[in-house]
Amino acid sequence: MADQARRSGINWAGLAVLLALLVVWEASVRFGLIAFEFVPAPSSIAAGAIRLSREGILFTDLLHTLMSIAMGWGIAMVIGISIGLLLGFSSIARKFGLASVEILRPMPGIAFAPLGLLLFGFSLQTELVVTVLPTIWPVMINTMGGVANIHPRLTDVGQTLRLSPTEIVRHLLLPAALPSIIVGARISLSLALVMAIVAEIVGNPAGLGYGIVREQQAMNPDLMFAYIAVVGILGIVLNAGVLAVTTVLWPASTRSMA
Amino acid sequence: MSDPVFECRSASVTLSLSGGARPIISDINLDIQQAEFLSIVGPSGTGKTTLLRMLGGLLHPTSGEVRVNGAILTGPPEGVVIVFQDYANALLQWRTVAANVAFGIERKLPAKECTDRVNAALDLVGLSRRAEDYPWQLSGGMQQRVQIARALALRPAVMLMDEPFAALDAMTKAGLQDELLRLRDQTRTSFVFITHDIEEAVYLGDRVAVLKGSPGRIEDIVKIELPSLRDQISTRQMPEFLAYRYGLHKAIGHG
Amino acid sequence: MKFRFWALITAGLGIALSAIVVPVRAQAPKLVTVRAAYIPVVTWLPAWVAKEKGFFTKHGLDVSLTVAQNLSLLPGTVGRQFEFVPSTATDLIKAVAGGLDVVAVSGEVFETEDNASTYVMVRKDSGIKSAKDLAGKLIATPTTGGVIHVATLYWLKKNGVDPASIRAVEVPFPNMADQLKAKRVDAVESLEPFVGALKAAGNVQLTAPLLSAGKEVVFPFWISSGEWAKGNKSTITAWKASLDDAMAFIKQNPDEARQILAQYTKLPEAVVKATPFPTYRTAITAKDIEVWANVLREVGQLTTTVDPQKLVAH
Amino acid sequence: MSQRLPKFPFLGRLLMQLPSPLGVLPLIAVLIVWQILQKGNSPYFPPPSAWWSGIVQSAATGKLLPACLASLQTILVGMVLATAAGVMLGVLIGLSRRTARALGPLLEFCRAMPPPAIVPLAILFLGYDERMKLTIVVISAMWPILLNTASAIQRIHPILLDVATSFHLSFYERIRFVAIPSVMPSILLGVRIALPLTIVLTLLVEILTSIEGVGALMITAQRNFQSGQLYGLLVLVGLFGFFLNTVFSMIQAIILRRWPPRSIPA
Repeated sequence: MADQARRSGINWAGLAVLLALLVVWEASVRFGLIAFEFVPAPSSIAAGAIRLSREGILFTDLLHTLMSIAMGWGIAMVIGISIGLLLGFSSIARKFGLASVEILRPMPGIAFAPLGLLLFGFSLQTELVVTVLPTIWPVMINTMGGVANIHPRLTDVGQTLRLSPTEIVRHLLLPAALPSIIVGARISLSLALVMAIVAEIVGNPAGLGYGIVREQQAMNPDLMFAYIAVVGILGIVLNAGVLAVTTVLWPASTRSMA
Repeated sequence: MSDPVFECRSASVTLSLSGGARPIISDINLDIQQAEFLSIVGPSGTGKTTLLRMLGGLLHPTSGEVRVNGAILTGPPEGVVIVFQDYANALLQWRTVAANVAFGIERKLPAKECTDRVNAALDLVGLSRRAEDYPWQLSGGMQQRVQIARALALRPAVMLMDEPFAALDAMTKAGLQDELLRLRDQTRTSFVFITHDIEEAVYLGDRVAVLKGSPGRIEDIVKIELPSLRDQISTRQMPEFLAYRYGLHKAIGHG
Repeated sequence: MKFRFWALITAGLGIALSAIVVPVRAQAPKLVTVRAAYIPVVTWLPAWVAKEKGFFTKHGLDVSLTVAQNLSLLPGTVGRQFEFVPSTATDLIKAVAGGLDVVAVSGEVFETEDNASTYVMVRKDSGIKSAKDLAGKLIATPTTGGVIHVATLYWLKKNGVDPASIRAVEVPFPNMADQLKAKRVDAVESLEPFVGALKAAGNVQLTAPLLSAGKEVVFPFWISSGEWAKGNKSTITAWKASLDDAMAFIKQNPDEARQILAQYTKLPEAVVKATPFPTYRTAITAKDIEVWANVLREVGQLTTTVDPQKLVAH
Repeated sequence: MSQRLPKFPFLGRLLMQLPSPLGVLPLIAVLIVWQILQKGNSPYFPPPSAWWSGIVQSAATGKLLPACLASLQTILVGMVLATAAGVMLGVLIGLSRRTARALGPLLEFCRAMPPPAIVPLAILFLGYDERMKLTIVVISAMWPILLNTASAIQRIHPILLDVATSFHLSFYERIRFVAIPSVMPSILLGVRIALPLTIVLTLLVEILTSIEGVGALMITAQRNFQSGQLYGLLVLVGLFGFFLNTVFSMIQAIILRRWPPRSIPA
């Protein structure tokens, strides 16, 4: 209610918490409580970030990572939702496919980095292999769960209203499963971000992930942490963005989201 | 007359909704005596549920005051329990019927006494045989009886009921209505019973309060002088019953 | 007679043809395209110098250099994405033992007694003075199966310490100083220019582990696919000649070389200035690799036999 | 509506939870085709028979079992801790919009942290031990549990909260007796998503640091170009994850036998 109004504005409370942590960090470095070469103070990280953005390199790296997140997430969405719907709606698919999916699920995506490297070299494709594989699962499971949780009566409703099977799926079942799919999509998105960064650290020398490695190798911890900070801020922005988009497109489905 | 269990003195509730502050009920004055059955009727949107939530201590009056046994009400009062219309959401679906009935007393009473009270309450509502089932395995009427049993197990002085039978079929409803009256006589509990069904209000009530307008106000309180032993068929055919019914319809504006 | 006649004619035509062709080539040299990967550390400076100073072009090569993060993943990309990639003896031997068709084509850096670049370092106050003191300790290494760690294990073994008694964890070079300082590890295997920083922070060197394998041992070098190496000998020769020129240039113009180093590694100026140049050399023989095959076998990381002759392109 | 109970509701639902063993057929088919097509010993796509010999070889060195046990310990303890942390934070955030707003950006920041970037920091402050492994695993694996819990808490029907208030439940009792049980199906759904994530992250930390575990064996196999062993280990992890998932499904079914059938997540 009153929160609803506040929601659209800037989240001052959240910013205050972040700021307080930064102050504590700054103080611990200043007063020598943390004294490591590779843990710089927030002020020097900020200075580093400004330097990087002046050079324009930060922006180029950010763009690359954004693009690979978008592509990786997009591909994972298509695959994950398709398999999820198939497994959710078809008991035959579940019978003959679920166990295979469950075996593939716990395999670490990063183990496929060498395979990606072999097939695609140090390239965007390798990055996508590493990003897409783990990103598929959350949205797939949530889609399957969303479909399984649809009340059986909904199909009856559709039949009474003389809807065709495709209409029942389109107008009744998919909307009913949508909130669950959206939650899965959100989990997948942050996973796509993490995995894209990981891929850039181990496989594809580009983007924010490589920025972290590059500045680490170049012994510029302030710049390295500047990249890490940008990754974190990207996480906040992406989440807020997804929330805003889903609120506009499907107001009913986001009622419950944090 | 003895002191009232419940007193409302010019109580009003204003809620802040998305459209701004809106008065829901206004200037409510009510007394409820021990073992009295007070029905409250009114068209939808007159703040019946808000009134009940205020009596139950879930909402604070914006102005005026509510007293229970003479003390100003600040939260849910001891000895007052609410039975909600929406039984499916009011029950703890993951607890058995018996565990649901025990919910209000299990933390306050020794296990033995608790079990006795649960069994007694289930007996009263006729659900002893379903004690180990889960609510989602029961019909709507049975679930509502579980909620009533849960309220009874507390041995409350006052039961506040919010259209408890609205979603039930006529047969179940009639059975539960008679059970309530029997319970009142057995336990001397006071009832505040909200309904939009005028016949039900007259059949059950010692008095019927009419809530009307926006914000809702008590328009009239009608004393129902029917034989205390009510009967679903004969009582409902008495000329007095029909007269009350007619009068209340008029008062509400169904003319 | 007839045969002789035709032989003469053929020979004559051949000479005439080459007389026409060769000058044409010299006039408009067509550059051979070569793709190579590198890691942004001082080791690969000659390639950058060769690129920046035009030595590759001079020798008829059009080289594209691509940065990579991880040396150990590189052998798999040979022949697909790259013609030349950096590698080490341990990686090469293990790759060949694993069935990959890769060979060493050109040397790069040699670890020598008078110019060592790799050290096992410990805290000054750690009380660790010799190999014996390291028994049962936790050591930070860039790669557990890499040449530096294998050399360290070999050094321990030679000094009577069971390599199995050492626990190793992987830490990137730049993070080693802090890990040592925080006492999370007892010793680190570090490399210039990080050794300089470690020394400045008050740590001491225990040994130069690579030298336990010999007085002058091959460190990183260039590899290519074996199949490709057979058919492109001239390209390999041109590659080595370009690097030789670059290595000579580095020796004569260290300041300018350091500028190129800064450009490619983005290291801070002070570090660039303090970075010593390792011993660069393009000549590499089967003997150089064999040393490491023996070391690997000694520390139990190689059980199959490999023919060192097949590990180097001839 | 009433009396529509199957005769053995619990047993039936328990079996429904388990994926049919026939579901491994597609994988087996792929493996057979792979084995037939891959005649030679490819260094990158070795035939499944080489995977088996790789595993046998690894077991023969005596390193496989301790590595499995080390990883298993991290996975199980990590799972428990991630569930505890996810539920606690989820309840906190779900109950109060104010807390959700105050902690939201910080949590989103942490959620975006790639393990390779935080591993060096975690090591610096915690050292090379189980604590560090667990910290990384818990920090990264708790999100599905946290988000599912928070969102389900916010969806608790207001009537149920009225019941709690009207029955004089204390804050702790509200959480213990009303909030957590009513969101239990969602918590378990979150755990089910987090379970393979815990496995992946445990291996990732081991891959990144070479601390003892199956991940360390994987990176060693990869660096030594023993691709057969690498694939063998991957299959081992897959089977292990499948087993863990099946066990969890059964536990889930046992817990959820009290909840209305439709609230059981897939």
